[in-house]
Amino acid sequence: MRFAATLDDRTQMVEVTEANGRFRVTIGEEVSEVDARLPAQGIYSLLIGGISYVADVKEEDGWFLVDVNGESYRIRVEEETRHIIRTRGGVEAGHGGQVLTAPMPGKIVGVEVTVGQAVKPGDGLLIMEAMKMENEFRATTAGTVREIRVQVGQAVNPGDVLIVIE
Amino acid sequence: MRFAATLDDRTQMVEVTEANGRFRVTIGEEVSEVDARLPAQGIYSLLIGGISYVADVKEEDGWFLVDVNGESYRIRVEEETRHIIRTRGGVEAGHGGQVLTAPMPGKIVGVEVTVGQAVKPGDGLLIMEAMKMENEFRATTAGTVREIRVQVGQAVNPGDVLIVIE
Amino acid sequence: MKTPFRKILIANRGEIAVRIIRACRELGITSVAVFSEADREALHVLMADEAYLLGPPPAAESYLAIEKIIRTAKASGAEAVHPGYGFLAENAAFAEACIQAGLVFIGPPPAAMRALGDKTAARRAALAKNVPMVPGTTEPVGSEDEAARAAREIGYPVMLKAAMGGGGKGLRLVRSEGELASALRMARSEAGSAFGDSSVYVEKYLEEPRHIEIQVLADSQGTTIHLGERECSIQRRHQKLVEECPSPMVDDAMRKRMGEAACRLVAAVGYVNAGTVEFLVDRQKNFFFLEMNTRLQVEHPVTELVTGRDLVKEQIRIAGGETLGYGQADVTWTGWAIECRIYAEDPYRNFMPSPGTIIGLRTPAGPWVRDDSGVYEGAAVPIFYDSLISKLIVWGPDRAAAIARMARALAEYKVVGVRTTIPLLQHIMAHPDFVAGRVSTHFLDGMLRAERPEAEGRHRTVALIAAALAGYERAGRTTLPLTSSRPSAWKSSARPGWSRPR
Amino acid sequence: MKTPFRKILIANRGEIAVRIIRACRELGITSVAVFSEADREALHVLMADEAYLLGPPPAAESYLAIEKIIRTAKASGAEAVHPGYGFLAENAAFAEACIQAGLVFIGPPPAAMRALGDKTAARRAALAKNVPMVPGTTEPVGSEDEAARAAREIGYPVMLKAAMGGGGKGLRLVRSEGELASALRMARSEAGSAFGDSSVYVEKYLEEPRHIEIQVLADSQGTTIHLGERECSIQRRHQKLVEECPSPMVDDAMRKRMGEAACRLVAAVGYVNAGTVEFLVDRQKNFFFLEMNTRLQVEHPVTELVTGRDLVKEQIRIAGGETLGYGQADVTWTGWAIECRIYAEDPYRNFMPSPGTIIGLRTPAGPWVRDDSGVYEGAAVPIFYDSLISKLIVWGPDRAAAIARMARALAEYKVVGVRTTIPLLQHIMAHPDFVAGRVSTHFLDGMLRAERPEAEGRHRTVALIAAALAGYERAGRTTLPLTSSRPSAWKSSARPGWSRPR
Repeated sequence: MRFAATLDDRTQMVEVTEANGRFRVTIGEEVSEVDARLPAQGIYSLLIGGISYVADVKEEDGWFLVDVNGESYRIRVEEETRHIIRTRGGVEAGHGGQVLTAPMPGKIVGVEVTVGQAVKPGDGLLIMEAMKMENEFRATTAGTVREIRVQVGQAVNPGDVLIVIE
Repeated sequence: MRFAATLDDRTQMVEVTEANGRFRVTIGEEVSEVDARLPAQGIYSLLIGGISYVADVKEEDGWFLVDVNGESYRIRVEEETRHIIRTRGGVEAGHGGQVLTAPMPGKIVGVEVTVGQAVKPGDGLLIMEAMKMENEFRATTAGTVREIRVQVGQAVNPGDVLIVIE
Repeated sequence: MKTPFRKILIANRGEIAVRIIRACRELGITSVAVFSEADREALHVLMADEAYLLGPPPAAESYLAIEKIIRTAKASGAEAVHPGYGFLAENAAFAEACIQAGLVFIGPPPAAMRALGDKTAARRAALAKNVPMVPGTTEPVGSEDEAARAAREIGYPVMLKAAMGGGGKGLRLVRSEGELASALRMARSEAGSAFGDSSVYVEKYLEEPRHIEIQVLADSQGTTIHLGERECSIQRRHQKLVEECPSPMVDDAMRKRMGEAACRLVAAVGYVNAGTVEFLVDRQKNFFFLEMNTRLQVEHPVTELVTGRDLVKEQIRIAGGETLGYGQADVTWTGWAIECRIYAEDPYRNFMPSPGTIIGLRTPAGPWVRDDSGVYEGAAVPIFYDSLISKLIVWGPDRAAAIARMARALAEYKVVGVRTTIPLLQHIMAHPDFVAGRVSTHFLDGMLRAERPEAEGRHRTVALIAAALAGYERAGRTTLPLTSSRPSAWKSSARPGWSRPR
Repeated sequence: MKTPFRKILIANRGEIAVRIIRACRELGITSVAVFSEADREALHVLMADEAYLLGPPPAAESYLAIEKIIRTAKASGAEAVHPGYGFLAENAAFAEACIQAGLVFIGPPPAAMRALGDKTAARRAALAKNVPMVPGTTEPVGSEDEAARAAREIGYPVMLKAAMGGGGKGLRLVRSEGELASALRMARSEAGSAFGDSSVYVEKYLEEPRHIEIQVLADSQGTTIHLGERECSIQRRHQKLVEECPSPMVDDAMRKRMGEAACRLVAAVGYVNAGTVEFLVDRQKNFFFLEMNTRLQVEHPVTELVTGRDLVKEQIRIAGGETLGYGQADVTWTGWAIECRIYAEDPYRNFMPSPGTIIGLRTPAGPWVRDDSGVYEGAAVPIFYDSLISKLIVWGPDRAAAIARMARALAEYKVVGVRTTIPLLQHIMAHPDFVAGRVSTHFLDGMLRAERPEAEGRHRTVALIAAALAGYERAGRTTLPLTSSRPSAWKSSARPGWSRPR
């Protein structure tokens, strides 16, 4: 079975075949023979050439979050045909702006910009209180503030759009 | 909802009703108001009159094994109607004999009786090796050995009938 | 050990409530937990002997609701109240309310709390007892102008500090006058919401200092001793992340001088129970009084492992009127202990809190590893409270052995479902400056600046393999033998109607 | 600490393999696990740096397969082999095979193993060094007649003991001549299958003795010291269940005498590495040499916690040729440690093994609690090996504090899916004779006879309530709010195709 695996903006073809209770995983030119088990949910025990790895795999928003020996990777795995169909339809929307969304539930305690204001990377945009700490969010790109969708005192949920910069 | 709960050969009617996210559990004359949660599978957190109990509940062969503060109970819970229908059909087969079954996988390393032999409680019947230890099984009642279904060297699985005494 | 109380209410949550429940259990004391609606299934509720609801999730309506807590304590028949740290632990009004209700407050007398807990009052007391101090205002500043005047006089950089504060909240570093106004506003706002008092004072900011603190114990018969120092220089946002006992900088003579200064200060105000005197230490080993924490410290376990003294049990004994039963000469320090704080935060996204449900948890164990946790697999990390989920503490015969053990234990620690500080803590244990004991309160900022936040990529191929296998499974290739011959652990016990509805 | 080896193969499984892997990791040594087909998902395989299959589940084809293990060690590039305890740990032929293959055997020299590991040879050595001994045969007995003659001469009751034995296997108590024949057959059969040698000898059986043992350490430069005693009298089927350090019976003078006797014995045969000299002690504090265990002991952690010495690291250092670096005068004992062995056995059904899958596991933690476990939630306890799943060890400043802490920790320990010794251990910690330190090797039998095996019934009503609620859930009343507002921990991560097929 062939997959497209995306890690750090790079997509590679990965093939998984199975024989005698083991797996052969081919990534580009690299072929690994893998003795894989799932001793508990989301925990993969992999023996690869005698080396014992334990990988924690969690799915989040269609990506696999993989932890191996304290390193974390975010990998998207799609069946190859699906990946080809999806990407033929055009690359994902990539533009210069910033859409600031709430990463967790919280309360807006300060807005540091106004609509129409020009910002540069590092400029403070907004202060949100969550878990008893105030967290300042800053601009990651240069641009102009197009929308401010929240006001001071408002409670927000994860994913809520707070500010749009173009 | 009414249940028949059997514990230590005694069956009691137990009623569970639910209101405002809490439970009222009536056992005989005793009424308990219970704030119950299930923080993890098989683990019940019960607040009863302010006392905090954690009960581990596991189902095995139709019985609940309940652990509370280091005490273990084996309880059968049936819907009341089902219990009535079942028990009306006659009490469970209770006779004087002993059917010795294997409690775990193992290997028979010795048989100490022969068919037709009279035994009394405490007499050795059979030796089984399991987990590198030899375990001797003894008669729990007086009677006559009717069947010996295993022989030395044989591997047995849990539940296999080994010896029948009548 | 005899039992000074039959029943104690613990006015706290999380790992410290669990810590106190364990001490109670070992002393044969019935423990009473309190909880907010967000914490019905929290570990401290499951572990306590009794548990009572306080109110809605916000702390002001639950863990800070003095009247509700006292009412619950009285109704439960508790004889004493342990406040833990944070919440009401340094609130003298709460201590007084306990005493007025006939409850023993397990902490210092309210007068001593006021004299040392209020940071400006503490500075006056330190001045009086010749404890060296960092220059600053001894009174809270009123207007923005007053703050600006004070800062100019002291000289930038300065720190703004909540007078009633602790735990890194209500603190702001100000490097120039331009930053003062907004920093003052934020410090006041944080102080107000965290401590119910928005008073702020100004202090000189030392460059690259170490943060070293002295643990003191005083009984009600007038014996005051210290249990040595803790090195707490590894901080993020002025909140401690790694602590050790002893400090790599402190020798016997310095320990003696610092300990004596700390004892002098607390004895002067009639202090009783456990407390911590915090110092900043410059490169020349000069120490300056920073503040006093009139309560149990988060990092108390490192002192416990090196001295063999159970600080929570000592607190309870002292509150019950017992004498310490030993003196300064009986206190010894053996080996080295290190604590790492496991927060539900993303260390590579500016320590953004990461609340959620812990869906997978494997805790480290084995020789000389102690896990003081407030969570379990399946537990929620609510958004309403501090994000500390556990403290990992190790002991070793020397510092190198303790560091190696901590690295080993951190590698065993797995938390799935929320982001934690574990990866950062692993990097700290491997950092040459930390290993060499070259630390200051700026260590962490410097390390984070120098470091690439991404994974190093050593296990890139393995991660891709695991992800590909997960994809293969997800695709429904159920013939795959990613399973042993035994039945799936969780699945075999999951029956319809048994598991929770989605 | 420098690293004596780069890579070590651990020829064992379960908790002790995990213990050694942890020591390797802290020393910066690569650990190589080996496993049988039954153990592919065992904890030691998951935790080691490398892992290699040996063969089918039976120990003879895997953990006792000398050639396979040595071949694996060489192929992996390991420089040394740690045998743990049990399996090949006291097999001199294995030690020799390691040495011949150019591998360092982490244990004593084969000659010293032979001189002390064979119980009859050890008795001769003890005799020569004036170490007091229990009367018995110094050679294995041949025929049944020979055994009967020896037993008559010594006087009943007698013990039959496997010459190569350890761990309680191949042991049988014989109270009269009528019991001798069947006991001899069973002892031989067990000895043969456990140690590959069915030799058995006969020894006088002391009534109500204590089992007290001395830990020795000897380096290759000729330094031999002892780390004091362990009290191991709480036994079932002659297998230890609870151990402590120090012993409530032993004072400084007695410790010195026993320690010196032990050192005398091991020094006489050129012993190097860690070892344990076991004694029986009568009520008058007379001690008799029982046997020598030429390996790491299961209960080594109690000595570690009281002396602060890491015995596994010491073993590795000594095997690497390092000197101990300290002498007898540097060994100190601080406080009290207790170990409880958690076996997958039903203590109320004659310690019947209880293999299976651990579907639920909560391990104790917090202050001075150490869990040395070989399992995890979801792990299998196979039928092929010893049923020890974990060792729980606590430290306290004195015996009373340690007992209270152990009781607290045991109450926190939950194992679902297999029966364990935990309930029995809880009863032991609460037993007045144990609390008073009045123990002998007969303690447990007496306690079990006096005790009702059923639950005490204190929580009968609560158990009925929990069962009724479980029945209510099972009946599909899915409107019930047995769930918090947050999503189910396990369910939320379980997707179709993600979980294992049933």
